[in-house]
Amino acid sequence: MQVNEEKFEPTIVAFCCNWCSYAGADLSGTNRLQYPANVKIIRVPCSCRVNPMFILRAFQRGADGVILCGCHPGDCHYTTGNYFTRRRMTLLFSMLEFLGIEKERTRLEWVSAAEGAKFAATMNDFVATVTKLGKNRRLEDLRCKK
Amino acid sequence: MQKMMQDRARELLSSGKVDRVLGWIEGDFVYDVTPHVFRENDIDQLIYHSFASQNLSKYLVGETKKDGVIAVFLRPCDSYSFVQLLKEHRFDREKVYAIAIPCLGKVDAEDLRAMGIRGITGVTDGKERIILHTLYGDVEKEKSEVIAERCRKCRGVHAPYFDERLGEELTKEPLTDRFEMVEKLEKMTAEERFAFWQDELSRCIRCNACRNVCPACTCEKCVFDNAASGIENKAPASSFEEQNFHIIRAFHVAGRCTDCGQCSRVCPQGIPLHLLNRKFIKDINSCYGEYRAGADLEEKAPLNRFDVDDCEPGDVVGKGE
Amino acid sequence: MQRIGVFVCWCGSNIAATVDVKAVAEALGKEPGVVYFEDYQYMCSEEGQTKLQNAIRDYKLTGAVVCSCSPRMHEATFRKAAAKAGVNSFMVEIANIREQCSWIHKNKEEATEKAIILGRAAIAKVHLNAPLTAGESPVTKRALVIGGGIAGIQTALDIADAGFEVDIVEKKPTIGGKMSQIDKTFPTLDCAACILTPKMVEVAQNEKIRIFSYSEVDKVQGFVGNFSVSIRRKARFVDEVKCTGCGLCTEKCPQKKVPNEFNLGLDQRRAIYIPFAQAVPKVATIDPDYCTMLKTGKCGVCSKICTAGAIDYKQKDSFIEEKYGAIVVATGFNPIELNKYDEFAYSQSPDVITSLEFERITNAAGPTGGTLLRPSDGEHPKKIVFVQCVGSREDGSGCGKTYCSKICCMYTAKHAMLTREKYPDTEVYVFYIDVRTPGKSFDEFYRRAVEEYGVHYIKGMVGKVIPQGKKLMVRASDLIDRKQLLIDADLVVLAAAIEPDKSARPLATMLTASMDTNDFFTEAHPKLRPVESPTAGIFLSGCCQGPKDIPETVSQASACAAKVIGLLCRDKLTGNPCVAHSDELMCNGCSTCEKVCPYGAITYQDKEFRMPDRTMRTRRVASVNPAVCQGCGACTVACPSGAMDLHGFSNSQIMAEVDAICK
Amino acid sequence: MKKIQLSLLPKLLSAIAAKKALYLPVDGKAGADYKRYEEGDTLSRACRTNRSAKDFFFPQVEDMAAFRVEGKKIEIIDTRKENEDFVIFGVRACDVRSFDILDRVFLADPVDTFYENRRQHATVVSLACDAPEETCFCRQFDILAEDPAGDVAAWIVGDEMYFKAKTEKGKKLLSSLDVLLADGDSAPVEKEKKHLEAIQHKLPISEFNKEHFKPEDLMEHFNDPAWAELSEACLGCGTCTFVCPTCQCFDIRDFKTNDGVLRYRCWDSCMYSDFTKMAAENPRHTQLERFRQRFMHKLVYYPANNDGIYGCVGCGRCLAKCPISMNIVKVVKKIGGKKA
Amino acid sequence: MEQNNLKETLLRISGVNPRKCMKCGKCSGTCPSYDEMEYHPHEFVSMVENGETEKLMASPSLYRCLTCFACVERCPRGVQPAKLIEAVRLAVIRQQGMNHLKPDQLPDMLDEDMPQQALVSAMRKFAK
Repeated sequence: MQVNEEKFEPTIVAFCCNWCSYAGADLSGTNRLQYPANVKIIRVPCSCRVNPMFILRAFQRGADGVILCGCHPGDCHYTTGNYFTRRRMTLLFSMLEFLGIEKERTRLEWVSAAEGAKFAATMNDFVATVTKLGKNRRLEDLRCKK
Repeated sequence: MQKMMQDRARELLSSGKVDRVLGWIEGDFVYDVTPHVFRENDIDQLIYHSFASQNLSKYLVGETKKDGVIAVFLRPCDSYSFVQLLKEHRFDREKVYAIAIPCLGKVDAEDLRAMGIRGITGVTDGKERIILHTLYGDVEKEKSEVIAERCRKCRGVHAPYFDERLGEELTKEPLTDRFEMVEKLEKMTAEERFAFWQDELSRCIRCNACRNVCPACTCEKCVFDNAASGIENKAPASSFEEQNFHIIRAFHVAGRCTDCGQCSRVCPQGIPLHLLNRKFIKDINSCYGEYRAGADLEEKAPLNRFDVDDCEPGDVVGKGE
Repeated sequence: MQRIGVFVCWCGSNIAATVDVKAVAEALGKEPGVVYFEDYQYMCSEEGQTKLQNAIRDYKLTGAVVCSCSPRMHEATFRKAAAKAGVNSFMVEIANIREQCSWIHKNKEEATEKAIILGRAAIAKVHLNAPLTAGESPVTKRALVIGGGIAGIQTALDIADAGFEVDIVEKKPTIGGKMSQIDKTFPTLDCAACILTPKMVEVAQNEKIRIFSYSEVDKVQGFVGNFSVSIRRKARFVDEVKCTGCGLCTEKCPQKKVPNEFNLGLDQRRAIYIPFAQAVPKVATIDPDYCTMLKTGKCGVCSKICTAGAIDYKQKDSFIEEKYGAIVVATGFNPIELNKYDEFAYSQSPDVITSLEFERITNAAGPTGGTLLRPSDGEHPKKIVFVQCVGSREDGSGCGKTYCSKICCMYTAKHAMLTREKYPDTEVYVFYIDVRTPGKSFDEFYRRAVEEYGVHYIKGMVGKVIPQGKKLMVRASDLIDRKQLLIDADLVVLAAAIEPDKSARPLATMLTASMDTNDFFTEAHPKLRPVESPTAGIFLSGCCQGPKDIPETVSQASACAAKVIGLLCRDKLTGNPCVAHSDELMCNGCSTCEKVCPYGAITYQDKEFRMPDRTMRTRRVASVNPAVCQGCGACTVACPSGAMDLHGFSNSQIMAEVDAICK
Repeated sequence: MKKIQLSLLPKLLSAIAAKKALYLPVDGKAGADYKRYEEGDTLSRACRTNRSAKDFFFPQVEDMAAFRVEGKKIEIIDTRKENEDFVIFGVRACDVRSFDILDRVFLADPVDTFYENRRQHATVVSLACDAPEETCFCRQFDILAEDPAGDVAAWIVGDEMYFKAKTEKGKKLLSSLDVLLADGDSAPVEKEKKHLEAIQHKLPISEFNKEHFKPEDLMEHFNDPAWAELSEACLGCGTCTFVCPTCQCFDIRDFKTNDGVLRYRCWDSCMYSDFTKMAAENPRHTQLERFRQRFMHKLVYYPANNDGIYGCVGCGRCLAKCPISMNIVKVVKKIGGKKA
Repeated sequence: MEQNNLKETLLRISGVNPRKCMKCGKCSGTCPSYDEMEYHPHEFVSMVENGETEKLMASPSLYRCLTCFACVERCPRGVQPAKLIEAVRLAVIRQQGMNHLKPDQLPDMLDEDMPQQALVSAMRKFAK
């Protein structure tokens, strides 16, 4: 993505669980609810599949924001996956913030298969927040651009 | 204490109850202490004083692969690592004879050097005071002035999974609140924190001392050494790599770290790595209830369990500022 | 290096209107590894699929990327088509450029650029894909039903009817469960025994069903289709085969002072006993806690009088090992302990009883022979107070339950109605918070109790019961009339909350089936898979899953049987190939993955490995049972060394997608 | 011999920095380390920096080439560039010697051009040690801490700093600073040298004898059973090798960038289990073999190939930094001590 | 607005969440002063929830509560009506001059048999 002075277009990676959030994203498409093209979705079986390594990897490779979406607590297709996700991400996000990474760059949201509108609204809000924040400088790896 | 330990070790060896004894041995300097496996012939050289700093529990992973029973001396902090390793099936309990020993707090030669105490040749330990014999004469200090950061927060209580106790259990009040520095950092702005950690982590030379000394890091093959993991790396080739290594390292021991402080002790660059671990411990305690890794053999680690009404990341992140 | 084909679908104008499909196909055609690209109007059509198959053959493709609608839509279609052309299904990836691109963006340039990126991510993933084959495992065509109440009985009968063998394990000496203790059933008021006992006999006579009464499950190993279970047959000191059930011993046994648990301790039985006349199996059991012979070695009366020679004082617990394809949990419920409810004086007065005790008192086979008499003095009570919701619907801080026990409203109405019918001179009060009667003919039943039988329904809770002489002073509020009442009752009946049987928790651990905080088993899905546990091969029948009345229990039991039959019908189980697997050379055996696995799919074994220095070393390593694993991936993140990975969504695949997106 | 008042040292440093990049040891949060001079930085008096000075010529990470992949095309990009001229100020005698040892590796045929480039552009200003640590043992390797090598040698005597150019490069540097420097008498320096030498003889690690490590004893040392005991506590971290001024092993690795590959080299450590790992397997399976490799290299293999010069400079960093306090001194005493 | 503020204050002082009430009436069924009251424990709870605090504050029922805590003890939902009543009383007292008990009333109330402590606690409870 080109960075120009007029408008900064952030790169956003969204990890969506197959059963709820990915379906929610599909629904927001079916309902033609707009959200910026900056968001690119990666499908995972469950939010608990998302390793902190993936999130850091995204930042390293030039992502400006990473959002993780899963089924609402209690609704996990695998019964308990998202509870583990919640603990892991709470700790990880808190650690990133502790290292001085802007806390707005990471987010965990619960989006059900029926919440197409919520998915679009969440993405709109997240893109706006990250855009305001500007380019990810603190966790990028300059070598990637060589 | 040292005499008591030597005697007991000799007794255990000669009775055939154990075949080897894991303890500490001194080198050229009093602080030049190395973990050592003793047998009957060299047990006289076993030492125990303020510079016996290494956590011995991790050596059991390798030592129990050998034949015979090994006795190990466990200071309070080591005993938690011991239990944590046991909990993760990292060594064979049958092959270990664990002896709990009291600890009055350890002293790091580098700290003393920074205080201007140099040329140390010997030490006399007391409960409250310590006398350091140096080339330039004796220096007497309050123990609380000189003991290492990791020992300041110690309560001196063993995790109750040892075979016998030598000496008495010394319970003590921590000299410092171990989360003080973490809280101080939390109160900073993100910019300040980033600057702080950049300054610290940029010194990292990725020697892996922190990882290799850590009793929680006992992977057969670390992700950072494994080309297939996708994050393998040998050098802090960019500021991202520096951060990535330390975040993942701390994350992998989150809920398993016993806060023994060895990582910071061994860092040749003096990076306060324990702060990362403590941040996790602090978050775990405040979000999921007090938890001490290695205190209990059965209790599930915080990241291996959950509550249906756990807090959301948003409830925690951003609350410091 | 893979040979990848890229197929960009127009989806009519759905995609093509906002995404320049030609540009996407061309851009992706330049990616390394891509040897063929094409765009077409409807990839999912017969024609489109043929294009995919032809390209696979003509260009010797090893993998394909279809840029089209959501994989939730047509992933299966394209995978099947590819498989037919000889490429493993799992070598096909979908780039979702409709729902997640063309439909949500208006700007064509932007949407095209995004579609290319999504395509690149899919290509990056395919590069790392490997052919996957689902594992197969055989199915043992026998089911185990744990619990012999009405739920277990119904499930067993239905399964046996389909021609499969079923074993029932019941911890009591007889099957029948709670229903055998009940007098009449609502809302039809037919006699419980009359409808239950024929079923019990049917079970006993069914050749496909074996009953292990007075037995418990001791150990469970294995997985769906292949459980191996160890059943402990507790010593009953009577040879089940020899005993004819004549009952002579139960009359001659000199030890008469044993509280009769079948009548909830309201009367006494002998040390050797048959719980009730219609027990199945009808075999005597010696209670080792009371038998003089077993305790002191002196007596032996039963042995002397037993003509069949069935008594065996030396009998020991024995174990049966059996293999099962499916396990049904039907462990049922119990009323909660009421000792802590001081205000209701349950432990102070024998005339404050639970509803189940009331059932026994009114049951013709019960301690009073069916006449309603007070336990304290055997007098006929003239004024009866029923209290509902005792221990149900509480806030969870006390000794009660947070849930509604569901059956109390109806059985209380039943009790009230029956009392009024049999003893019209008795005044009956029912204190309620709400009367909940959803169910066929339920509300009509309740209204009949009020309108035809004149039961006093009072909205309000009883605050205190004070035993005073022969009376029980009941202080309660009438919320509608705004007054406080003080009723001098003769009998107080408490509708105690029901809770899962205490044996359920350890059983759940054995089965690695999950439970909620109330110890009810959780369903695989609360709406869509209500009779299955998330652990494959474990099914739920009756109150072990939540409070239920008899009709609901029976229908769930049959539903459960249908699910079991569906499983046992199959000769082989084909798993989902996207499961976790552990790299044994890297695994530490630390057990972290096992702790987060919701399915109990991970076990550990000590294996010998040849180390680099040519020595052999035994190491504890994790192994995933692909038949049980559902592929959530929780273990892959829990594993610090990365030894645990997930087929189809591997660390390297996801990272490759990340890389492609962030470029 | 030139001299300057210590109080004028900042002026001198600015003057150097105005012409060339200047690096000098500065006290930091946790000990001294080299850094690029900025106005206000003061020269650390610590006798030892955390990291050695080898970084200047053999940095931990160094890009070698890049490959850009576009579609199916690959383009090779040369990342080499001419290094700027720079001065390292205040290098201790041990570290100065380490440059010689590295030179023998990197400047021998085939010449390592990355190293050579840096070496050519550097001027080394060494500094005599006035307060060695008890862990110092450079004298055991015939290094004179009181009279360091380098392009310019420096001494601090009282409140004056003396300089003596030892090479052409050094002379050039000093002459370019002529305005700030005064002529000095060599007598105070000579006196100081004597004093410093006397201190060094008092250091505790003076009795070990490296002379037992002769190439002809190779097999005997190699098979010494004592290695097992020495290495048993070794954690296999790379601390000793990374703080060591003479360890020169590196690994060449590829980093996947967004549009290609970046090939770089970075320090490697013989203590690591994947060191010199080849396609089939690893020649050294156990920590014992790896541990032995490191010390045999420093004490036997290197001198055997380099006119008897040992691969250790006695800087003492490994003594101070090893997590388990295992170090070359203990090895020399244990393995070599037997012969005496 | 006023009403709302008052309600919030009451809830804050008492720490009671009236929404937890399921209107079972066990509190009223257990209350020894029920017959003396115009409004009863369960009604206190719903009146506060409905914002009818003025009416409640004006009612003498407030002072019929013995603070025996039977309602608190037995409430199956942990609502704690007695604490709410206590809070309402406190709210009344906090309004200037609204003390239920005034020192000059005391002489009339003096009774030989009444323990001194009763007076002291009455003053504590009903006056400020």
